[in-house]
Amino acid sequence: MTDRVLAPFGRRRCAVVANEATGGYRLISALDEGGPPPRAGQFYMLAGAGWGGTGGRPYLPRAFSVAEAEAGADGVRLDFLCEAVGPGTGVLAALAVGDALHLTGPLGRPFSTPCELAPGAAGAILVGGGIGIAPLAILRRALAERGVPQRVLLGFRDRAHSGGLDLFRCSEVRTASEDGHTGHQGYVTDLLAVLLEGDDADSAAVYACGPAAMLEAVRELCAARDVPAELAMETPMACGFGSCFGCAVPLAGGGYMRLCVDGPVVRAEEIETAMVAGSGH
Amino acid sequence: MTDRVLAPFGRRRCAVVANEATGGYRLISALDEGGPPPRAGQFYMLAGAGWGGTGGRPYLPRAFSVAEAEAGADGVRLDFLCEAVGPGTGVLAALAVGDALHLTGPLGRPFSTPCELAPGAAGAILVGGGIGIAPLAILRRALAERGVPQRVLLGFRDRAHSGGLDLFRCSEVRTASEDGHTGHQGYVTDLLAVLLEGDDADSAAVYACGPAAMLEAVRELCAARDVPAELAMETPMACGFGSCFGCAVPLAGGGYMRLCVDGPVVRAEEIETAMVAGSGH
Amino acid sequence: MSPDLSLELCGIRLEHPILNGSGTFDAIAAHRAFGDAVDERLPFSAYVSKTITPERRAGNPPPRLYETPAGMINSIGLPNKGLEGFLMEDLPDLVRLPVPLCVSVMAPSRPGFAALVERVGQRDEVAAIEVNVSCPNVKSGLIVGEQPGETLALLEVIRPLTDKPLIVKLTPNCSDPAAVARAAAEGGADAVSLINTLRATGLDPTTLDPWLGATSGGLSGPAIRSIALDQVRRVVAQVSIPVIGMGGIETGADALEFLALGASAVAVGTASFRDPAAARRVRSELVSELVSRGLDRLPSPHVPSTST
Amino acid sequence: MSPDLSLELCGIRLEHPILNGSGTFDAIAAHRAFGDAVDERLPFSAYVSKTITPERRAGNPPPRLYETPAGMINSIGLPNKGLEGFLMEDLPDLVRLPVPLCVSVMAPSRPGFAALVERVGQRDEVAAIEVNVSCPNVKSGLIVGEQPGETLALLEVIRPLTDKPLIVKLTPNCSDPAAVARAAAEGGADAVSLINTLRATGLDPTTLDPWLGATSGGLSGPAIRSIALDQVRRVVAQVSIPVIGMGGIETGADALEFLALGASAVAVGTASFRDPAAARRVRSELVSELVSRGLDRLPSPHVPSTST
Ligand SMILES: Cc1cc2nc3c(=O)[nH]c(=O)nc-3n(C[C@H](O)[C@H](O)[C@H](O)COP(=O)(O)OP(=O)(O)OC[C@H]3O[C@@H](n4cnc5c(N)ncnc54)[C@H](O)[C@@H]3O)c2cc1C
Ligand SMILES: Cc1cc2nc3c(=O)[nH]c(=O)nc-3n(C[C@H](O)[C@H](O)[C@H](O)COP(=O)(O)OP(=O)(O)OC[C@H]3O[C@@H](n4cnc5c(N)ncnc54)[C@H](O)[C@@H]3O)c2cc1C
Ligand SMILES: Cc1cc2nc3c(=O)[nH]c(=O)nc-3n(C[C@H](O)[C@H](O)[C@H](O)COP(=O)(O)O)c2cc1C
Ligand SMILES: Cc1cc2nc3c(=O)[nH]c(=O)nc-3n(C[C@H](O)[C@H](O)[C@H](O)COP(=O)(O)O)c2cc1C
Ligand code: FES
Ligand code: FES
Repeated sequence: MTDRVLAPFGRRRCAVVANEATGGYRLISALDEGGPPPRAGQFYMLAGAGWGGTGGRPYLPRAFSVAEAEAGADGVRLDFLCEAVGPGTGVLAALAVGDALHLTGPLGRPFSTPCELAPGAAGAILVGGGIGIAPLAILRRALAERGVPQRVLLGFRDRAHSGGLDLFRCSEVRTASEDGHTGHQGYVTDLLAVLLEGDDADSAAVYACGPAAMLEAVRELCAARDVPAELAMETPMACGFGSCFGCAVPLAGGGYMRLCVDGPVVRAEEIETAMVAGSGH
Repeated sequence: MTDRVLAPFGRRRCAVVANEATGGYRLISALDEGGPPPRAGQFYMLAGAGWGGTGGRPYLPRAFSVAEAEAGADGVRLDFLCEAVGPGTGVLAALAVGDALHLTGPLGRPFSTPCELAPGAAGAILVGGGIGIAPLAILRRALAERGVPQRVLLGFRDRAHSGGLDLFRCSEVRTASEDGHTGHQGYVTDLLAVLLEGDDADSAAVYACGPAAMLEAVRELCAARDVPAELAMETPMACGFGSCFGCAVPLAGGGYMRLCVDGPVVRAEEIETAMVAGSGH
Repeated sequence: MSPDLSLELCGIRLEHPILNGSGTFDAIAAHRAFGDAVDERLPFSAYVSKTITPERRAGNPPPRLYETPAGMINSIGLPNKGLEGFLMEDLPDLVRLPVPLCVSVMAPSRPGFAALVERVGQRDEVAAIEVNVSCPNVKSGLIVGEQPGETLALLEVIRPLTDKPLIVKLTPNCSDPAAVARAAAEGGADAVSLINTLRATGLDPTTLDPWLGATSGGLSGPAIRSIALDQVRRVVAQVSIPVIGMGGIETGADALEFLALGASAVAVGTASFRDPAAARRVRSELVSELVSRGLDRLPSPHVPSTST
Repeated sequence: MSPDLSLELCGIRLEHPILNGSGTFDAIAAHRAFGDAVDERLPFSAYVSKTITPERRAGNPPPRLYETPAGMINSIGLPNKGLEGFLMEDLPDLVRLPVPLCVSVMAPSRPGFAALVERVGQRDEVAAIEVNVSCPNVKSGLIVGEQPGETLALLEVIRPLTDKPLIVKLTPNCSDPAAVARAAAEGGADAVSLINTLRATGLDPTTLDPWLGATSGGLSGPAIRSIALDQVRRVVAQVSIPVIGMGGIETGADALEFLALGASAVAVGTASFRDPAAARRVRSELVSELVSRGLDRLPSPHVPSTST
């Protein structure tokens, strides 16, 4: 299993260096002068300056997968793709260049390589849905740098719930959308099903991130065909470092894992279901 | 007694049209399209958009004396002089032009005319301390428009705790400062004492606003010389319209008044003391 | 079509489910500030008076207010004109309000409560009486509303004295508000209302002494909403009389949460301080919430199967 | 010169007065995330474990978290490896921490508590035991920490079983925490800690059903700080054993408020979720607060004249 990169202890203040609209999302970049480059699949806990706001929320930081990271002379430029769905993401989406972004990370367990997942797996199929495409961007690049052949399948509900495609610019991407505004009209899992019916099923590992229902569909497709899969999951998190026990995800064998330290990337067979209560939008 | 101007029921949203530094204070102007011009001595409850902020405060609105008001075609331009001493005033001081300012008002009991205070009183002595000079600016103009002769005495602790003198630009103003950076070095009440030793004591009414200790000194000076005086007082307020009973000021005869509806302008002899617990900075 | 917000509460027809919390809206003082608009556009479907006591009270020494994260502490101390003063001076003035009137009462003894309930209950202008039981019983030293037994004993004394609906206002400062609610229901209360404020204190940031003149006071506002929701949930599950829910309601969505948990009506308290007409906004937001959910009326109040 | 923050608590020398709240900092998991820095720069002067129970527990069904104005509700449900699992797997791992170790325990019965206290108390690695009494007694059905009598009866059983300091963690969900604190002191507790979380609930904004898998949970964070301060104030006035204060501490100024009211030490809980090293910031802010007041040491804990 690919080792996690450890985070510096304590949150640190970074400066926002860019915040641009991309489709219905925001691509927020910060310069991290105090932390190491993350691995694909890891996440950060993010907060604006202070806390509170209309309605007294957000109080807690919010978990964000890192979408891209680039180490430079001044530090690591971290890119986050943000969908403003509530007070926490709202505050972050509204940050201006130069504003403080407080972060803790990189946190959690990263994606494995295909051969770590299964000795025979030589290629990767990346399946992203909505804002869940974020961690697949950095994963795609990491795999490409290792020369792993890959296919990228991205699905969106509609135009308002899409964006960030630029993060994948140098790779072949197939898209699906429920409203048909781009690519196949329907679910991204339709595309996956077609792929898995072909030759790819024997030699590929699947990496998925997206809404719970999509992850569950991916899990079932892969289980039915014995394709190794890793899912990057989401659930509300208070701390992100294993201390609140709030991010419980039911394990296949009973009991719960803490998604922040045992995930957010999990093997499909580890969990009882990807439909974890509270993780939807 | 000069009648209070009634406020429209409910708070309303105004736009900030100016926010400028004046000495250590901010002069914040808003265009009020929905309310009547206030009387001198009245106040407004002010809040920014929403509530909460670092530390979860401010939650409640904050009371502000109106410093100047000018009715125009688009509405009433209201000027407030603001000293940022905590979360509530901090939010207001940071408002930008175009930002929303939520206000309820005009509220409370305004200043009386000298002859309402005492049949023999023909002139007015205005005594302001620090941020308490705010309501005296609009009072000065109101009295000037009625042709009431007046003297204006303003005191400041030091340069950082002064500002807003421009509001008094067309009148003769005598100043005092504890650090001697302007005018008499010492207290503004020193200037008042000198005036009251002269002829003015017989024919003047005193109007004062400022820190509790200053008001108490004014009260004693005037009581000793039987000079009628009105004090514009401060105390923490939650509602500003008589509903929370939080703004209690001890009455001379025992019991309490609610400063928001029975004041903020009070006759010096009505109250037991101007040193009300909780009203200092 | 606009959803129907009307309801019947203890036999009183209300146009909508939003009342004021006792002690958070003084219609007489508000009239001084806002004039007739207060009466004409009163945002409450019934008006609950500030709590009155047998004797006149000046209230606690200042300071009486302390702002906290997402809330405030008050230590007002029930200033009021006393029973006679209220009946002679305030009641005649409150009659001009276009809604039913509920008078909140509290006394340090059962005979004191009895006098209040009897005298207030005799007045035709009064539609209901709210019994504020957050006061210690001077004889037993126990805080009435913290003890089911004390609450029942009080109800047994006052229930026979009036035909008017009696609403018992519960205190949140106890381990089991539902047990107290059950006692109130058993004693013949027509409704319960909750929550009152939670005991709290704040310090002067400079001296580090308690800020409030009375040392401590009661916390209200959004900070306590999740506590209020839980107590309402528990009480609703255990009594079959109507429940009036309050505590930190700021928006129509907040109000709907209390109603969805089974409260029959709600009260807006501290939010009125931020905006005297807050309850009007809450009402129109409540309408929007219902419309957006395709509902043409309020959720029906929960009536538990195991009623007392 | 930097003020002296050190103190002695129940005979244990502490470098400074800032502990962690039980269940809000998992040193073992944090080590997975942050590596050795957690141990080397642990911001707490003593480490309090998450509460352990006699048997292994999986905890409550998700969702377990709900954010509120200025706070959060948790319904974690005490997941833990059970007494044996803790002693065998976790305790050996916790020994690497550079500070005294306090183990928090809870059981649904007195014999369960007895087993926990006895077994944990035998371990040299353990400096103190925190007795979490927010659990119902399975026999009496009463929540131990809500009842002085239950608390005293529990202490009478467990006090003889260990020489280690026993810290009783009080619940805020009762009318008189000071009475429970007195009972704890009478039963031989060496200290009390408070407050634990306040019962609260939150609704799913879409479905309006309770959001939490366990329906309700406990409120923590700045929203409850003023309630915590008041309970600490009342408890300090009534017991002569040390008081550990907590509830919504975010800054050094907050910590100083608890200390000024007479708490001997404080704990940082929910604030650690916002920043794992929050307690370090609290400590340095506390130093600045003392310096700016010209103090060279902590306020001395209040010892009331009427001690039990
Ligand atoms: C490991 C991880 C990585 C994530 N990466 C991203 C990302 O790259 N970009 C992005 O925009 N979002 C990401 N999220 C989701 C993001 O954290 C939530 O959208 C955010 O917490 C919602 O907060 P809010 O205050 O905006 O909305 P809230 O009002 O708090 O929540 C809105 C709704 O979203 C759901 N929700 C709340 N918290 C979470 C959560 N932590 N995860 C999932 N659903 C939640 C609930 O159903 C809730 O009703 C990630 C979450 C996790 C756990
Ligand atoms: C009728 C009236 C008119 C006022 N006019 C002005 C004005 O024109 N310009 C201006 O800058 N300020 C004015 N004030 C004072 C202003 O309302 C307070 O400074 C403000 O409420 C402080 O809020 P904060 O959140 O900034 O600070 P906080 O942290 O709330 O308070 C800082 C300190 O100020 C004191 N204080 C708190 N609230 C008040 C209060 N309402 N009045 C007096 N002292 C208080 C306390 O000692 C407190 O410790 C007026 C107050 C009243 C009652
Ligand atoms: C300033 C103030 C005064 C109050 N006075 C009373 C009172 O006289 N009688 C009473 O039963 N409740 C009183 N309350 C409690 C409120 O009616 C209400 O129960 C509580 O504030 C919770 O609701 P909220 O958070 O919406 O304010 C008062 C509350 C405040 C803030
Ligand atoms: C997620 C979470 C888990 C907790 N677990 C425990 C626990 O296991 N045992 C315990 O005694 N207290 C537990 N607490 C209570 C805290 O120790 C503390 O008493 C409370 O949260 C108030 O402090 P705070 O506002 O600083 O968090 C928990 C609190 C939270 C938020
Ligand atoms: S988010 Fe706190 S334990 Fe996982
Ligand atoms: S400020 Fe509320 S009564 Fe005066």
